[in-house]
Amino acid sequence: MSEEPDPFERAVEAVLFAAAEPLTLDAIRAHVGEGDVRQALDRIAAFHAGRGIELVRRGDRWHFQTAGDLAHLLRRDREEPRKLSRAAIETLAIIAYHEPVTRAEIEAIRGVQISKGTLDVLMEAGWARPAGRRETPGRPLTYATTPDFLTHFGLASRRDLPGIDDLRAAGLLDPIDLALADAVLGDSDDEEVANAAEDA
Amino acid sequence: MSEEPDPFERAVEAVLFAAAEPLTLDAIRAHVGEGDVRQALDRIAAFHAGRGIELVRRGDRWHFQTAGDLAHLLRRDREEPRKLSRAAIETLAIIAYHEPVTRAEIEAIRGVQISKGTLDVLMEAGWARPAGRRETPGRPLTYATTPDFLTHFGLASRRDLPGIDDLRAAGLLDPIDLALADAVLGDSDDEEVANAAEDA
Amino acid sequence: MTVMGRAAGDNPAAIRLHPPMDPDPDTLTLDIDGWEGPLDLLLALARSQKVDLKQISILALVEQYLAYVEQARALKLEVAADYLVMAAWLAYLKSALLLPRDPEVEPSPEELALRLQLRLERLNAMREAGARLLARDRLGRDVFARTAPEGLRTVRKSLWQAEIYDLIAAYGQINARNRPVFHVVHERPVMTLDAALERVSRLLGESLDWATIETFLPPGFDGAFRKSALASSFVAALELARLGKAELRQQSPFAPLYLKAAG
Repeated sequence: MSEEPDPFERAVEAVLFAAAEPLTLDAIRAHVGEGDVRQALDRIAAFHAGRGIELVRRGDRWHFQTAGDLAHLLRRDREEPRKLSRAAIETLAIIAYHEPVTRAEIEAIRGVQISKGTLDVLMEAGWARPAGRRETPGRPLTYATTPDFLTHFGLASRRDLPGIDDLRAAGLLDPIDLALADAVLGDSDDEEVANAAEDA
Repeated sequence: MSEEPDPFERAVEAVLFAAAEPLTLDAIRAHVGEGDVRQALDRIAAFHAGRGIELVRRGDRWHFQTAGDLAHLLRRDREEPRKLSRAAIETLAIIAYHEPVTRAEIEAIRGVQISKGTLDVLMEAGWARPAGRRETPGRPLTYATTPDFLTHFGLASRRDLPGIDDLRAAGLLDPIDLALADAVLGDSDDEEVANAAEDA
Repeated sequence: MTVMGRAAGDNPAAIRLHPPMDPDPDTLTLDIDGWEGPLDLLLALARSQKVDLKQISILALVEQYLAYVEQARALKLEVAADYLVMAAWLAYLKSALLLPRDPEVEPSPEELALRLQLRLERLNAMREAGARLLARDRLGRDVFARTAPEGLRTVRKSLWQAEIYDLIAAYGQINARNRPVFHVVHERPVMTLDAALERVSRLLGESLDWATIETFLPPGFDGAFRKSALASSFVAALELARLGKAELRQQSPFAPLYLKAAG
């Protein structure tokens, strides 16, 4: 700037900038001493007008703030890749194979309860959606997959999901848990009985 | 101001103004998007130059602060924000002027062992940090200053450390052995010149 | 360096003690505690010579230091070991500087003196640098950032990831977990109570003497079946005693249990 800033105006500007809250004329004066504070404020406001910082008046107090139309810049979205939890991926699989399916049905198939967050995550990911209510007592909500689900997993339609026979052929129905259990239990008849009871 | 402010410049100004800490170019860019951030910073700094608020560079980070000559209006209390011991001040100076520097080197310059709390205080203040190990026997840890050190002491970079050029020119930042060798060589300047003449 | 030049002219008696603030002996204790080691004390004494450290008389400095430590000890003040070590070293340096030079001794006393002077220069440089650093316009003391900035926020949005394999493998696992599991309980070798009752009452009739319960068990079995037979036979014996068909006798707990037909 070519013109030399007025010392008093500079002082008012600095005091307002460093203040923890909007200041009254008296509070400003307490810092900068005698001078025409009102006039200084007007000139400061004019200096900053239309820029990224503006001087605003709230009642009888003054303060600097970020220009209102730029508030959106102060918030920034960042996407972070995250892997689905085991509970979420199982729930998604059940929805995909059984849709439309209620929460109670999902729990019956999984054999464990699902937490509220699990379905939320799937809906946030854009892969599951509410799909109307079942006309049974209690009218429970059902869930189904979305077009995004098909896109993400590279499926033309749900019929492209491998069937039970395909899964068996691929060895996906021979889970490690049971194979391991068999190996361990082979030794002792008594234990096998106890474990079978637990499994049931 | 008569001229219309540049929208990108406004955006950079707003982000810097709203930030709770000094920002790097990358951090600014993350909020304002593509554009010549460096140029915008220079223009903003020029716009505010000489006023009550200044845009300053501290290391690779930028922030607004009140002008230094207005300290008397703003100083909230006469107390130092953090009263440092003589040992801490000397240790900080040694780290700043010699970094990266080992504990043993600090002790060699001061002629005493560093008491337990001294480095802790500097690290707690956020001015010093461990800076990797020196690849010499024992692999001693080295210490260096932090970006917050530059910010707190108002240094654009370590080159701005008071008197660092003079100290370097006087050899006062060199190890004593090097200075001793120089002193010895000083005596044999004539010989060197003679040899150089022969070589030529 | 003026080590040798000044040494001859200096009168040791003229060297005065220079505590940093107050020469009053009572405060000397505080002074010696206030030094940050022998080098710090040496630097303060050197500055009292009021010349550039490059021009300092090391010999005079040595005298000053030794006099200072001597006085502290004369006042029966406790002098820390490192100050005494430095005093001994300086006394050696002094004699080496004053005596005719022995060319065999390395490093030379001049080099030692130079080394000391260089150390003092370096400490002094850092002390001054620290003072200048602290005198700068410091953020939060002299210059201020905004006290209440709006702040910048980064909103993290999760980009969920899963592969088709994860999906179908998960479904396979659920299925495997929930497939009906059939269990066949192996037939276990046991002796029923009925069988035991029949056997014990039949054998009781064959003998009139006391006999241990073990003799009533089916011969030739071990392990689980024998245990089962023992348990069943014991219950059968109790039942027969209740019906008045048998008598039981045992000397003490865990002693052999004897049976015979009732009366």
